[in-house]
Amino acid sequence: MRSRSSISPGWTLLLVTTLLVCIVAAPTFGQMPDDGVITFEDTVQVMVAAPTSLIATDHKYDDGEKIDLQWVPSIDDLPGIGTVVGYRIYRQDDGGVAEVIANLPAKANHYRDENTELGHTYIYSVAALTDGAEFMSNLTESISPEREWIDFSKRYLFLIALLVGGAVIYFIEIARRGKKLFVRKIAGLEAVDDAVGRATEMGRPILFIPGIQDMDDVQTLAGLTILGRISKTIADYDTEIFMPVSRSLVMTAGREIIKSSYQTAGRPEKYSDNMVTYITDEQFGYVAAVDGIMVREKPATVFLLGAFFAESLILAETGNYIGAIQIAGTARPAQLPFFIAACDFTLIGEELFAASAYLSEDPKALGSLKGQDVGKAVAMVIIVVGVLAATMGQAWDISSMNSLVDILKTIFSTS
Amino acid sequence: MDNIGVIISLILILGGLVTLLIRSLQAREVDRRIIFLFIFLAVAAPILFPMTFKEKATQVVKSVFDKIENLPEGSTVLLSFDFDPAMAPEVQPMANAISRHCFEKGHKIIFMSLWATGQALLSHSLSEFILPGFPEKENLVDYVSIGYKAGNEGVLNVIITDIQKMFPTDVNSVPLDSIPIFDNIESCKDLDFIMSIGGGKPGPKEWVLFVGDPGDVPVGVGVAAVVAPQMYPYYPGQIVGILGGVKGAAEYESELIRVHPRFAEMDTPGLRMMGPQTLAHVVIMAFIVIGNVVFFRGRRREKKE
Amino acid sequence: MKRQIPLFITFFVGTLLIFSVFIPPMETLGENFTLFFDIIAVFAFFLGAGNLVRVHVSKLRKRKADWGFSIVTLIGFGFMLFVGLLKIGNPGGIAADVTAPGSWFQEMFNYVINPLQSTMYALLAFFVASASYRAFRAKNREATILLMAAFVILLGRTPLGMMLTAWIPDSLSIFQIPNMAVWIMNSFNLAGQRAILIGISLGVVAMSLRLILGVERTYLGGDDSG
Amino acid sequence: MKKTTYLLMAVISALFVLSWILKAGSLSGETDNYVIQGFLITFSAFLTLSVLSFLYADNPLYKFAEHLFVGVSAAFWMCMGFWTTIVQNLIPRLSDGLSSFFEVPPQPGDYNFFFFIPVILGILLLMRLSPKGGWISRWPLAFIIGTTAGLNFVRYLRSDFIKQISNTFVPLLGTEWQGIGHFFSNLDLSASGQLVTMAANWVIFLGVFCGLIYFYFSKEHKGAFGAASKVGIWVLMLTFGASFGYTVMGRISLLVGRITFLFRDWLEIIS
Repeated sequence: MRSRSSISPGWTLLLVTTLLVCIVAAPTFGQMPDDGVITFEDTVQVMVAAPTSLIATDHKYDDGEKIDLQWVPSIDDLPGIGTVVGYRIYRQDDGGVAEVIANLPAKANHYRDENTELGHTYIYSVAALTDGAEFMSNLTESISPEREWIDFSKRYLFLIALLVGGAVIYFIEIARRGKKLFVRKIAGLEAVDDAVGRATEMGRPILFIPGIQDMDDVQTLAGLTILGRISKTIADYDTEIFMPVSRSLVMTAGREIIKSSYQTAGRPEKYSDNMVTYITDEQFGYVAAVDGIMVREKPATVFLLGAFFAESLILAETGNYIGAIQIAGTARPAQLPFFIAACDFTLIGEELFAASAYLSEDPKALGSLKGQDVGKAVAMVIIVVGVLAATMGQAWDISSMNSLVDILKTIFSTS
Repeated sequence: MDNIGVIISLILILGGLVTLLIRSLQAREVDRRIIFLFIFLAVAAPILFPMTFKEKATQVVKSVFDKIENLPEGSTVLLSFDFDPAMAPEVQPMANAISRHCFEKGHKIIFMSLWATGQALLSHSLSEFILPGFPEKENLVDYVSIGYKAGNEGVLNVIITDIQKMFPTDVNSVPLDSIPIFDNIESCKDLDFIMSIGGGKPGPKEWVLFVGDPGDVPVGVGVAAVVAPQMYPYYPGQIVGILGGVKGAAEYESELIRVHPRFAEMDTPGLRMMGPQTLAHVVIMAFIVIGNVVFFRGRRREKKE
Repeated sequence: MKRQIPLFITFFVGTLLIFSVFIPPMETLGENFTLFFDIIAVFAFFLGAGNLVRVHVSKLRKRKADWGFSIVTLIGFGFMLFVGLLKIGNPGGIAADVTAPGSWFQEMFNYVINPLQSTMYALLAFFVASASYRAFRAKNREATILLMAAFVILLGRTPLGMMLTAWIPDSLSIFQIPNMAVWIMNSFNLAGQRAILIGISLGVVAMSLRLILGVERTYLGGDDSG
Repeated sequence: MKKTTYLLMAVISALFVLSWILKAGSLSGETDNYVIQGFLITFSAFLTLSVLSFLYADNPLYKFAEHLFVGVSAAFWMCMGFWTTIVQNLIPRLSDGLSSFFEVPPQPGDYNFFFFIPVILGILLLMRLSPKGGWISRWPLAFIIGTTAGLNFVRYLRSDFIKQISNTFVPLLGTEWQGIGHFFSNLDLSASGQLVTMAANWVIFLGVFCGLIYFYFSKEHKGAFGAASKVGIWVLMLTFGASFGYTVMGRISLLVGRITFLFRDWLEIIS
């Protein structure tokens, strides 16, 4: 990280401007409500006061499909009395007739109309309902929903994405320029080549299971990229590989990957589509078939890399029973214990994603691992600061510490 | 006849385990099919010949029990059935046990549900499980079902100040005004105890956050086992106690039988379902022990050679 | 060229979706693309089904081992497809839900798929036992920790745990096994899960960027394949 | 060898038919189509036992169940994909004629033509089937991978990174700290006591911290760093052991369900 000279000025500029934009453009909230006027009264039954101070505001950071309403409930809407049974919202669309758009329970004081259209103007009113009568509030001023192009409420998410993503890209760039980066060894991955070699020696096949999810799960993609590395070795050694899958798209991708490995190894004639077979999309139907394959074909090595659910242990135990070397990896925390218990090597969570980068020995991919570590360092620093602040705020009631915790929680909030 | 079955299967299982343990002293591995056989026996035998094990209530369960036990007679308790048929096998037993306990102590019960599917379950369990044991209990005097209202947490937000506003009538359209139970009950704050049974959202957690905390009403919860660990942070500050899964129900039932012996004759699904669970857990733990014995004896033998 | 276009597509789509999160008019893009994915996946079914049928027909033709069972697969597949696509026996006709109660499709699910599915699932009860027997051995420090945690939790889930430690007074009640089990679930288990989740999220971020930037491109196959 | 196989098959068929007859007989009072119901329940039981037989060894019964399962379930999901995705989500957006054929309400919209994109990509994917068009099927793959990468980037960052970090801001003195004096005068080791809840917070803080160090790639795990990473792996092992133990109960329940089905619905020996 000494070679600071190699940060491209373009990146720095981009980062700084975005930061500035986000902070400067942070919006201000809060408007004074107008005084409401009671426009309509009814004397048929019980008299109640109408809701007042109705205001309509454009909902911030939307595509122009929402308007927020706020009002002060009728002063007769008290707990236990029950004369006000609810509220009714009326809307005039482009000067048309007022239509009911919602009925709300008593005590309600706000509503979000999520059915507005850009370019239309609306006028709202709200009525307090009693048993048989309505008491209308003031009308709002006419309002048109607005479209915002950037969602500033997500500015912290954007900054964090920029920080973590930027670190990954930065280190990929550093590595591309030829700087050597250190990455420690990962235990399970050392075993991959041995496991392939073992199958070759024994003259038995390798079974590759990419999980049971489709291509829309990153874990499947991680499994497949590892397959890309393994299949090169397999093509070199000319070992038999079999890959049953539970999704048609994964079958397509798997074939593409293995085929190209055989081409790179210079023996495309050895490749066959039969290496990758679709079984069924059904979780346990797939498991039943794979279990059958295991006990009948007796593979020497089994790879379980991808997204696994309850079937993890069924597969791993059967693999163990037939005496195969098993290398597993998943990012589903609930299934990791079973892989740890039944497999020879397990890639835990993040290691699954790091594995393909590690196996490729491509400096750019290795650089991205370095970027991930920046994310971890950030996480650790923030956690330490947050915990210390929370502790001090709690123990000695230091208000600055409590507000620091609040700030951190705002930044690291998901909404 | 039943007892003979229980004894034979217990002898078979425990005797088998001891034999395996002795064999393991010679570092002999156990075939996995033998393990499978034991698991099968451990689960099947208690289903065929129901066997119950003595449960002793843990503090979290006992707190709920003691709360209901120590309320003065005639107190009003609200039970919310916040679950659906899929969750029912796990939480139905506790709903039954708690309702019976309240009746036994002479408390009045208000039944309700935050789940649309809960209302059907509610009337089913009332007629099938709860009322048959208490023929003397009278609708609207000793208990009332106000059913389900849509609105999730919104419902809770309203009933914490006014129950009638959300539930003008009970399930049979009787106005709440005319129901004796509600004479002194206006809002959730007037209740003596609330028990929410469920596992999803809305459910026990919402009861704690929207009613228990702001209204300062004691709330107890019964949840599915997977959810239980998430509820512990609220205990004992914000909730009276937790019943977690089948085990929680079993503990409650055993406490019920211990204090009120007449419950021994009623069905105890929680205790019954714990039979296969307990035996299977014991078998698995026994095999962990056997595995370690095999391992250490084997290692010692290697050293000697 | 053959290689550049797919790389560009990935880059374009990936970047677009990342930025769409921050741009309200593009908010629904992610949802729509998920739907697009589902639609493409249905087209892919043709490839999968074709493959399934081809494999079993060729097994049958060549009289490979177990060819007789391939007939079972083919008949099951054909029959289910027939009753599902034509909604045979569906009380509501073509407009009704394909899984409406009473339809043949639903009956097949109830009496064929469901028992098979839940029995396969139930095999876990056996495998949990055999895995515990083999894996929970005090081979080294890590394995010992694994073993002890599992044992305490197992004990805490049975009446045995309470019976063994009921004599411990309330002031030391954390040492009662059921309490200890709960405490472990809420402390160590929580911490471990969290560390794993944070790691995973960073792994996914880096992996996504590698794919979008084309650093990872094995899925594209070789340059010269036709 | 052959002879015993045939004999076994005959015995199993005989038992099957016997169970069918008995089952149909016991159902005859309750339902009109008791012959079919009797068959269906017997068949479910037969499939259940066939799968369980795999625990002993691979055998023809299991092979039968397995092959039937694969065929039926593959078609099941294909039909579901067709009816729920194509008929309910695609057709209403693209064709009024087809919508009325399938009796689904059309969903008109200004941007519906975008839904031709997946259709085109889907067709490109099928180009694999022609020997020369294989390369073009990489386009839909590239599209899918771009979608997955783009969607998951923000999704994971938000729910796993950001949320897990802010959840970890725990006060190390516990949430009910009332000063040192109060702490020492109420010192005990009860499960709900202050010391125990405090300890849990320490474990969460240090556990997450050391766990992250274990995953750190760009530093050799030596010295103090190595020690922390060692603690990290211990925390992970405790996590794995605990969740393993905790899951057992759910797994046993599944088996209870199956065995209850056999004993109650099929054999009727328990009520």
